[in-house]
Amino acid sequence: GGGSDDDGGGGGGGGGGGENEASDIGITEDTIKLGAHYPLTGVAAPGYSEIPTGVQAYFDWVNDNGGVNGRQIEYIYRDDAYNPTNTTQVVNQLVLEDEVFAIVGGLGTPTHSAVLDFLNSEGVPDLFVSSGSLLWGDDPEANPYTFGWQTDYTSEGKIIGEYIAEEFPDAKVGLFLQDDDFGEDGEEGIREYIDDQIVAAVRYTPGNTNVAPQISELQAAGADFVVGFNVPSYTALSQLTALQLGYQPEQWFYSNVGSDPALVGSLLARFSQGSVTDASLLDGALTTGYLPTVDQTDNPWIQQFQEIWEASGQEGELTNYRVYGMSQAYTTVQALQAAGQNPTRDGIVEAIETAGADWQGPVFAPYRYSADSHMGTSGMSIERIVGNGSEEVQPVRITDIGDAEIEEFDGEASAPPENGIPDEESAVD
Amino acid sequence: MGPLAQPPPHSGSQPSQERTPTARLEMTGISVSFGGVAALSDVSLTVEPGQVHGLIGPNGAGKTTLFNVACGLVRPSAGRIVWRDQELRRLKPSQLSGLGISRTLQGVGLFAGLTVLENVMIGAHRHAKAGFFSALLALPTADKDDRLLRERAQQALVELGAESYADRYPGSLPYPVQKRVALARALVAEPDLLLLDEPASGLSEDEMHELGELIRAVTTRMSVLLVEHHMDLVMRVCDRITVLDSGQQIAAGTPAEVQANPAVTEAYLGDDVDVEADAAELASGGSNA
Amino acid sequence: MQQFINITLSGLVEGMIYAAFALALVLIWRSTRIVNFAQGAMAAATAFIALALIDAGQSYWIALIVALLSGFVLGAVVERVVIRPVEGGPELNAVIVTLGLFVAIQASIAIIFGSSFQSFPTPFGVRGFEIGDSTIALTPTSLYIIGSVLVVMALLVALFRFTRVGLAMRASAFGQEVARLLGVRVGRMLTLGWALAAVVGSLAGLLIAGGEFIYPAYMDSLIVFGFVAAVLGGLDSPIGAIVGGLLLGLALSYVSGYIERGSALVNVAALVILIVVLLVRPGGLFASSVARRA
Amino acid sequence: MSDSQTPTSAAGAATEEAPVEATAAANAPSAQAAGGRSFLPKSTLLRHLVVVLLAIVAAVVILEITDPFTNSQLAQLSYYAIAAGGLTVLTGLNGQVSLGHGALMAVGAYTTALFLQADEPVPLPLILLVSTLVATVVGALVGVAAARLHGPYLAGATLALAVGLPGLAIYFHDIFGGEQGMRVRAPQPPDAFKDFISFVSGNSATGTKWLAYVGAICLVITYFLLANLVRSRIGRTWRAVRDQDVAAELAGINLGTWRVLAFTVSAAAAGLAGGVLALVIRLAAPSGFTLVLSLSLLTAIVLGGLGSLLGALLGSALLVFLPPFVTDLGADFGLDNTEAAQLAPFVYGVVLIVAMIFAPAGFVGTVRLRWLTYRAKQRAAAARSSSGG
Amino acid sequence: MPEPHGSTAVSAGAGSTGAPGRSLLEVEGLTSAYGPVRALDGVTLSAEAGRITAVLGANGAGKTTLLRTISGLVRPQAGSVRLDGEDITKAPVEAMVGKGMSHVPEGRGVIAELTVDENLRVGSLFRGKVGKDEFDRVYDLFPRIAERRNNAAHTLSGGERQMLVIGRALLAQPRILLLDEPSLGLAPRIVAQIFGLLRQLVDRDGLSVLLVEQNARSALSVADVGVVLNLGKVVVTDQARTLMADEGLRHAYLGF
Ligand SMILES: Nc1ncnc2c1ncn2[C@@H]1O[C@H](COP(=O)(O)OP(=O)(O)OP(=O)(O)O)[C@@H](O)[C@H]1O
Ligand SMILES: Nc1ncnc2c1ncn2[C@@H]1O[C@H](COP(=O)(O)OP(=O)(O)OP(=O)(O)O)[C@@H](O)[C@H]1O
Ligand SMILES: CC(C)C[C@H](N)C(=O)O
Ligand SMILES: [Mg+2]
Ligand SMILES: [Mg+2]
Repeated sequence: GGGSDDDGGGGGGGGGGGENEASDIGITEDTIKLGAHYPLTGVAAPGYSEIPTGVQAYFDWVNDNGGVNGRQIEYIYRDDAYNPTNTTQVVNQLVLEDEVFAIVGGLGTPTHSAVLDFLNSEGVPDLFVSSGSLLWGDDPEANPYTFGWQTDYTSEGKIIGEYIAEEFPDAKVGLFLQDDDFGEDGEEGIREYIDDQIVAAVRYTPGNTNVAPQISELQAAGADFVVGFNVPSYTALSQLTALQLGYQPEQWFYSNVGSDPALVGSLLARFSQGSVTDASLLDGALTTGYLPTVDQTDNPWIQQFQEIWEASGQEGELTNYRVYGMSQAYTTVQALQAAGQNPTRDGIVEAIETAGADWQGPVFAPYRYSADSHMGTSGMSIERIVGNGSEEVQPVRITDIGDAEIEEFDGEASAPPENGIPDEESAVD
Repeated sequence: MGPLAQPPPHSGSQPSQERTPTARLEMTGISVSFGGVAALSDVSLTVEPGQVHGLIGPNGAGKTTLFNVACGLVRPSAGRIVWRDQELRRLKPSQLSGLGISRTLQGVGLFAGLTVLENVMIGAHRHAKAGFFSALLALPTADKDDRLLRERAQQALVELGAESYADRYPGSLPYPVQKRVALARALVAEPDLLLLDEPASGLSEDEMHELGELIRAVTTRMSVLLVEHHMDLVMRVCDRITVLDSGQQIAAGTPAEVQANPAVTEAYLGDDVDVEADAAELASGGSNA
Repeated sequence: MQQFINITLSGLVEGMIYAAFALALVLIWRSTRIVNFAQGAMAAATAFIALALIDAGQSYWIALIVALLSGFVLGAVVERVVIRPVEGGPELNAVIVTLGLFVAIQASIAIIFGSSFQSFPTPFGVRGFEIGDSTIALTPTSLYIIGSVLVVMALLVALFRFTRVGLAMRASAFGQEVARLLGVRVGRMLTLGWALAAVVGSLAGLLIAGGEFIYPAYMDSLIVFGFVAAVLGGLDSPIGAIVGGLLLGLALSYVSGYIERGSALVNVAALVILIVVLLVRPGGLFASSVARRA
Repeated sequence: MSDSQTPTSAAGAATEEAPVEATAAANAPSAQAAGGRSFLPKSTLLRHLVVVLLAIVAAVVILEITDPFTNSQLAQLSYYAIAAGGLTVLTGLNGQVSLGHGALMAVGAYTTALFLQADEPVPLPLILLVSTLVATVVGALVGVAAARLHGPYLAGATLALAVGLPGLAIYFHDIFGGEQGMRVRAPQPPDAFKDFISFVSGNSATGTKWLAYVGAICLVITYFLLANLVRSRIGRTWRAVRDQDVAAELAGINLGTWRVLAFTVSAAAAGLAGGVLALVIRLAAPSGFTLVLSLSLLTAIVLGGLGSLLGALLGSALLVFLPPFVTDLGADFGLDNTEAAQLAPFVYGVVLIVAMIFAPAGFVGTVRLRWLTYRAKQRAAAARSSSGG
Repeated sequence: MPEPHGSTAVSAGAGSTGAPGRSLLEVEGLTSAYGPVRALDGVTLSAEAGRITAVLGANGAGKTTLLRTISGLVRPQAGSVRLDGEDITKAPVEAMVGKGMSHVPEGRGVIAELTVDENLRVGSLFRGKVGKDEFDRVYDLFPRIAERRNNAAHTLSGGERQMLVIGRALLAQPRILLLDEPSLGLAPRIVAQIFGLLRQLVDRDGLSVLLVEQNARSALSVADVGVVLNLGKVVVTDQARTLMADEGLRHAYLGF
């Protein structure tokens, strides 16, 4: 029953239990139009271009099961080639020409920055940005329509820092950082806990493929514990370069973005054809997690997503990028449900602020959504890569930006609902 | 028959045409070498005001190189250039037209993407007054300036009988027409000294004759330094001649003196008997070089 | 000290890869006076072909040979079909055509092979050699790279300096009409030049791919550094390409290693080096004599 | 060219009075033919002002009859076209290839972003003017280095510029925001603008529309100034330097000065374009100024017709309108979004190739060549009939 | 068909092609145009073996176009070109030199970036391996360029370039030589030397020459036959001697 969500936000336009109406731009009696921008071509396309296929698969699934409040989701994603100029253009097109109800999951920090003001000044809900930058959530007053989704990089850094401080108090830590706000935010979080343990912080610029200078600096500084805030291809490069240099720190730790074991593992598998016979270079490396990964084949969410992926009939395997996309789509459906039978743009924002903190789903930790914060999920587990999979070494801990404490998350891991579609009750729980 | 034969119109709109030339070019002890090979060694010549000075010599003797020195395109390793009683040091080609010197290139060197008229207008570059900002804003001064340049250029084309080609592009014009345009471009600057590098190549005898008259005619306004391989033209128009061979000056004097000089005949003019023997010997594969 | 050695060695290896790519550019420049912006995309296409073979169970060497051969064919076809019609036309038109090719080929790769990361094997080890008890940043794979590039350079120098085909290629590049009048089969020479360049480019593509991820745009950054290396050396000189590549590789490695946050300055450094060199020698380090102007 | 002293042009297919094909579009004579029987005013200024007036009317009409998205596309078109206009002067008229104009746009964009950061920013026209000036200074410096370089060496140096200069923004991230860039707060439309729009069309004066107008105004001003230059002695001199540098030098033209001047002028245009870009996309970030941008500008001017401002405008329009068109077309044919997105670059690449093969002089150049050929034919026919068979 | 090559170096390879008088090159009804401009209008002429045929005419008469059409650089709109009976109208430019036809283009067609020596080698590429002595004989003929054999051709003076292209054409050992204004920019002594040499090769080895000259007087003095073009049409064909003597004709078409 759609009526139940009125108390979830009062945004539901024409509201209670009645007819479906074209309650706002992008909403008709039987459709909801959503838009997104991703790098589908160019240097950033590998990996990231898989995310919207996951989103699409999930929406298809929802549509096949009756849609949201009887409305089918029309999902349009456009290519920005990871170039903010293009992002502006395609988002203009989505908003002004396609007339989408909301943008969901727009990817990338510089790219999405370019449309942040536009979306907020036009009053277009800008949901669940695919990036861990603080920009999307920490200032709801400035950007009332924008919501983050994944764990921000500072919180991730804090959780990593605390873990190292407790478990490896004597480690000499080296940081391997992407030279942008991703690396910066992560570094800031880590330093809150282990500033004195850090012996070197080196930075690489994406596109510059020779990281030997950086790795040898870590080596020279005597770092025996390396934490990387880097993208996946630089995980591979850093491993390869360390191998070249005979550099063997006791422990590698890659942030969530850079550690896709399935992906990096495939690289290492190739080496076994050469004279390197190690089963896996990454074996034993630590990483963080806020979502289940495809290697966890007995995770019920992964099983559910697998089923959804296969049902969608798209090419390719289920990958972690697709899991990421499906999870975002899941949250989106939760938000749409919360917005009521006849959602409005303002209504959905209010609904997320009111109900979002209680949503459950594939993400491990609760969202921080409220009127004061639009930050996404708050916590991460720490995992060890074993073979092509991973095992948990520290359960989910949650925190927030600034000097918020880190606490253990005492909630239960949620199980997917029947059908994999959030039941509306969960929204108002 | 050709338009070159027309006497140059001394139109009143160009007052500078009436003055008598006074400028003298003196080159003394010029030496140039390219990677060890001496192209010019210790060459001197003086072009007197209002005179036509011929520069002849076998191919590769260094004539064009000497021109290049006079134009600042090649820097000599030794020697002095004095122009209007002032030594030209560190001469740059672009200063040339400001100094009142114009030069044609061996070949034609026209601007393929400019009409004939525009080509000649470029030659009048130094007479332009309106600057960048009046052009940027299309101020009337720029228009007026351009009109003046255009008139000058048209006049020069008329003088050389090429006015009917004014709005054509040079690429497709017959070679002699192109040469005339190139000459017009050099003359429109109203130089005191004109350097002509093989102006007659590719011309028929009649046209060459007309060219000769034109060269004589311009001496009322300027002096001319002429490189040419057509001896009848050279002998007809030159007041003095310098002969180069392998970068050395081997003779100098009036046309008659030079013509009578056996060294010149030997090195440059040649005579039939010699040549036949030469060719016969070469063709039979013999060698003495 | 060890850090210095490692930074130097890794710069050398990186430089050799630039050099390989620069060699391909030099080859096309020498044979057709065109700068081929599609070089990287063409190389990437052959790398994907090689990968498909490897995935189908073929050995690296078979895949390498097939990739080089397909590079040859690709280069020849490209020249015949799309470059030929613009040859002899305005210089920029050929540049635009190669840009168009670059975009179209890259898109085709994405359409055919997908645009995800795929890892590419290397036939030799990727572990640095050990000297005493320290490891240096030189691996069997780097030796393979250095060796291959030097061999290619030697072959190119020999081709241009000692063979009749080399002379015919240069004549065709510099004076098409004259060469034709002299009986040189200019069309064939141009095609051959492109085909050979595509082979060299393809080799560069496979060398850089070894042990890393490939994806349709993986050669993009190499276009810039390969081109800069070629220009540094003087576009006409194969030896210049090697020297330019090494110089650039080393310099960038030092900048990245010894300047705080130097990695961000790498592109800037490439610009500065190039400008400084060109200001002193506008035709590159190994430029032939300055043209006579009049 | 194999022989610098070749007397006759080897241009194979040149028609009787067409200039070299490469720059066919550029070579509209600067001097009005003597007896020009034109109904347009004789004064260049008046003539160009008439065109400006028509352009303004056209711009208002177009912006008011099109939908908001098209408005935003037109805003995008304006900054491409401004930059392309400057580049076509440099490359088409003066023969210097620049693969680095994206970097000069970045200079303008960052300047605008910096000035708009202030709490009380100075008026927009002033900001854009300063952006133009800063880019002009940088352009002049680059031009000094570039003036000595030719062909691929110039291409290489400017290519390095394209990737190098934005690198500075990453290095000095405290000032320029690093990879993430600087967000730009686009100024709000002034009230006068709102009144104007409601007076003209009754449409609502949105931020998007305001930016489209800002872009259009900048575009018209830029093209007016550039057209003045092109038609003047300055343009003529640039073309002379391009065609035959030695002869130009002997005519008293200092090659270096004129090359630097051309670079500076086109850098000014690029700077203004960058400022407009920053306003329109509301961001100045390195990833907005990749090599792709510089190369796109080059393709735009060649495709449109090298050296022609109209060509630059048309080429820019292709850049703006073709990719979304193809993507939508692909989607209409049932491709999924990813496939449709990959189709756009493919089609774009193919269009470039095909255009160069079949219209080597670009759009405007091809039309002009056709026209000249036609006229020459007429003239030849007339000559034949008058000379009597 | 491959040609026999003469044993002497700087000599035509066509000693065997038969007696003077047989026409080696036949041009019939040749019409060529650049866009709307018709440069050749139904030109018919023949060049006989062992003869020098001079093509004369005012500027723009179409002389250069004639040579370019014969060697295939310009494709005719109508008409045919036959070499020794074989129709070569549509043969590719590259094939001409193999058939025994060498074309020295107007304007010093050196390949500027190659050295003098390389320029010569390119000229002999099609013949396979060519002995060093043949090169030496070209250098003997033109000592000026011998001194510069390892210099890039762009450093040469105008006349030196002309020597280089003529020497290069001779290295191809042609049966018929098409020369476009060979005297352009050459010192009188060299002009005389080259014309003398041509005469020699023609008389002794049966080389045929199609000589285009602006300088009609000197061309007629060396030629056997003269063909006068005007506005793309042949106006007169006659013995050189006769043309020389015809004052009216000289004034009307030859400019002297
Ligand atoms: N830049 C250069 N590098 C090397 N050698 C050069 C250069 N310029 C000229 N030379 C040489 O210097 C000599 C003189 O050349 P120059 O062009 O002055 O001769 P010239 O007298 O004009 O001959 P011509 O009558 O054939 O035009 C020639 O042998 C030429 O090869
Ligand atoms: N590339 C070209 N494009 C257009 N027209 C041309 C071209 N080349 C020659 N023409 C024209 O064709 C006609 C014949 O030219 P051609 O060069 O054959 O004459 P020519 O007898 O060799 O003259 P010259 O004595 O000047 O060398 C002339 O009217 C010329 O303007
Ligand atoms: C997680 C990723 C999709 C985000 C990306 N690395 C960015 O911050 O730009
Ligand atoms: Mg000379
Ligand atoms: Mg001719």
